[in-house]
Amino acid sequence: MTLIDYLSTILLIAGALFFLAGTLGLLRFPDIYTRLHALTKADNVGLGLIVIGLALQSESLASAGKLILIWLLVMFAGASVSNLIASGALQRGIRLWKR
Amino acid sequence: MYFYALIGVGLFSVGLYALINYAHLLRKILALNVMGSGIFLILIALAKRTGETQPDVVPHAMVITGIVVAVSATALALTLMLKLAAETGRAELSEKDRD
Amino acid sequence: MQAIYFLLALFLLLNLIAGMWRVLRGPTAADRMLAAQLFGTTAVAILLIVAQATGDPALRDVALVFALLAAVTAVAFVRRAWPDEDPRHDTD
Amino acid sequence: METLTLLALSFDALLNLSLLYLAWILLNCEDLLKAIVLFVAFGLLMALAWVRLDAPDVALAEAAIGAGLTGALLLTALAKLRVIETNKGTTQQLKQDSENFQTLHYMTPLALLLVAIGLGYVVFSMPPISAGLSNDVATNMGNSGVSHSVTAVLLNFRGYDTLLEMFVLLVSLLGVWSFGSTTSQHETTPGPVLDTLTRRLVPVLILVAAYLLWVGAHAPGGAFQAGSVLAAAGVLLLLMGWRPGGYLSTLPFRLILVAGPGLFAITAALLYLLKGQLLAFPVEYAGIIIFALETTATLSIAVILAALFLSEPPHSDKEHI
Repeated sequence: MTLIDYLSTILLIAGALFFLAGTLGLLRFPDIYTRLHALTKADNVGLGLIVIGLALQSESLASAGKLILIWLLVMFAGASVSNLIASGALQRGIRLWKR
Repeated sequence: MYFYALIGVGLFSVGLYALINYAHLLRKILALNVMGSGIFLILIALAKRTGETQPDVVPHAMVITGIVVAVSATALALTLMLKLAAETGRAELSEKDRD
Repeated sequence: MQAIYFLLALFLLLNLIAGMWRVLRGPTAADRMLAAQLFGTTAVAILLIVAQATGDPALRDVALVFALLAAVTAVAFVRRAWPDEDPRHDTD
Repeated sequence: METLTLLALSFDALLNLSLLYLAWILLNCEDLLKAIVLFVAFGLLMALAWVRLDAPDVALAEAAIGAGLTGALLLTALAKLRVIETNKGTTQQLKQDSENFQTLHYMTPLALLLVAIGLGYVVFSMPPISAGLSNDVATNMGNSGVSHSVTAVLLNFRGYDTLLEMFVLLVSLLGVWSFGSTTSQHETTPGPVLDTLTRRLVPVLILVAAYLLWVGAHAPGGAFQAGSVLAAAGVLLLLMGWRPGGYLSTLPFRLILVAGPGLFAITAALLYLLKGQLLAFPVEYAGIIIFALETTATLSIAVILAALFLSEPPHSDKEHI
């Protein structure tokens, strides 16, 4: 394994750990508003790390660019959709979780 | 590869069961779609019996055609369901309507 | 590297299946849709990793289409099918 | 190598079992909305299964249609159904009726088990190694005009499948239109976030559709995938509240609608007259013919699918009969 291989392995594993955090958040958080964080924050960071890890390995600049483009699209769509879900949930009177 | 084909058979049977068992038409439409997916899975899994070489692409082309036909049939079926519901108030086929 | 790719793909698939519990459990319709959305992101990650592992760049196109179409389903949910929730079951 | 096989095998096992479990749950759960969301997740896992079975073309079609358009179609239909039920006051009655249908004849599971065993037996009795038509495809690839085998099969070797399919799409749209319009839903203003999302996403969808159409000549992609992605752009606009209105009945729209099947049928007829065979493309022109057919097919598929989603017949303001 080369230095690049080690670097991308570390990035990929870190990304997978963020996905794990996202899943745990989805399962354990108490209400819809907190669970939205799992979608928008943890998973998008996880995907970003995986994308960077794979981009280091990719054969050409164009395919690395495509990977980054996919990540940006997922982030943009995820952020918009979670905003829509959160405002929809507020409108429908879903209460915020209080300790 | 027989594993996937076997799951295809399982999906077909589960879909057929739901198709017979439930009166609600939306559920029947979902069941038909699941049955279709089962058949596609059998076709594509059996297309991989070419040994070490590329799988047989003719079933692949047939399944792509099938997926598009399935979505148009679903759209037509949903419209029929809505029309029936608008007439009778219920999206179900029940014994009472048989007169 | 191959083993690492496959291990990561398997790990992400496990994540995705664990997330299924939230779709089944709810409690609100929005929770289910949110979890399905999360499946989309995880599936994109799995596809990208498998694309690298098998050397099939076409799978990146599949991931791209996934990323785009998941948003369309979510918009359809928010604009059309989201029912008025019963406020009694809003926390877990 | 050992670990790799083991990892791949556990991936397959996990994927397969969750597919079957998901199908069972989605077909048997009480809440229809939950069933539809589960169906969307099911489509997602199906796309992963296609990838594992070396069928990236099918995975693309499934990602665009199974996980995207079908979900939007089902969710919209459910919303319309709820409106109808509320107007008719039949929500309560429906619940009671469904309970009556829960009682199942004891023979049904038994008969289904027999069906499953029979199908499983047939699958297992197939010869374990069979080239199918893959050798024929490989030897004729040079004459097909494209370098991607699935596109060659769809547009050249079995072009009549695609020809008939275009007509199936058109007929199903005519079927939907012949029922007249269903309940029109109250549409709220989209708000700034949804507005921005649509404005950014629709151009990207159009671009990706064009890319998929172009790439289809030498890699997974092609008319169906491109058409479905383009249709998704239309669906997004329709979800925003855009209504084509009278435009649906104008001549350009109707021409786009029939361009795909029409051009296909004309090509078939011409080739039959000239060469005595349906859709037997002359080798030197095969590439350009396929490109023309695919482009018009993409446009027609996109418009037909989006119109199926709208499911309202065109009405021109001039006609008052």
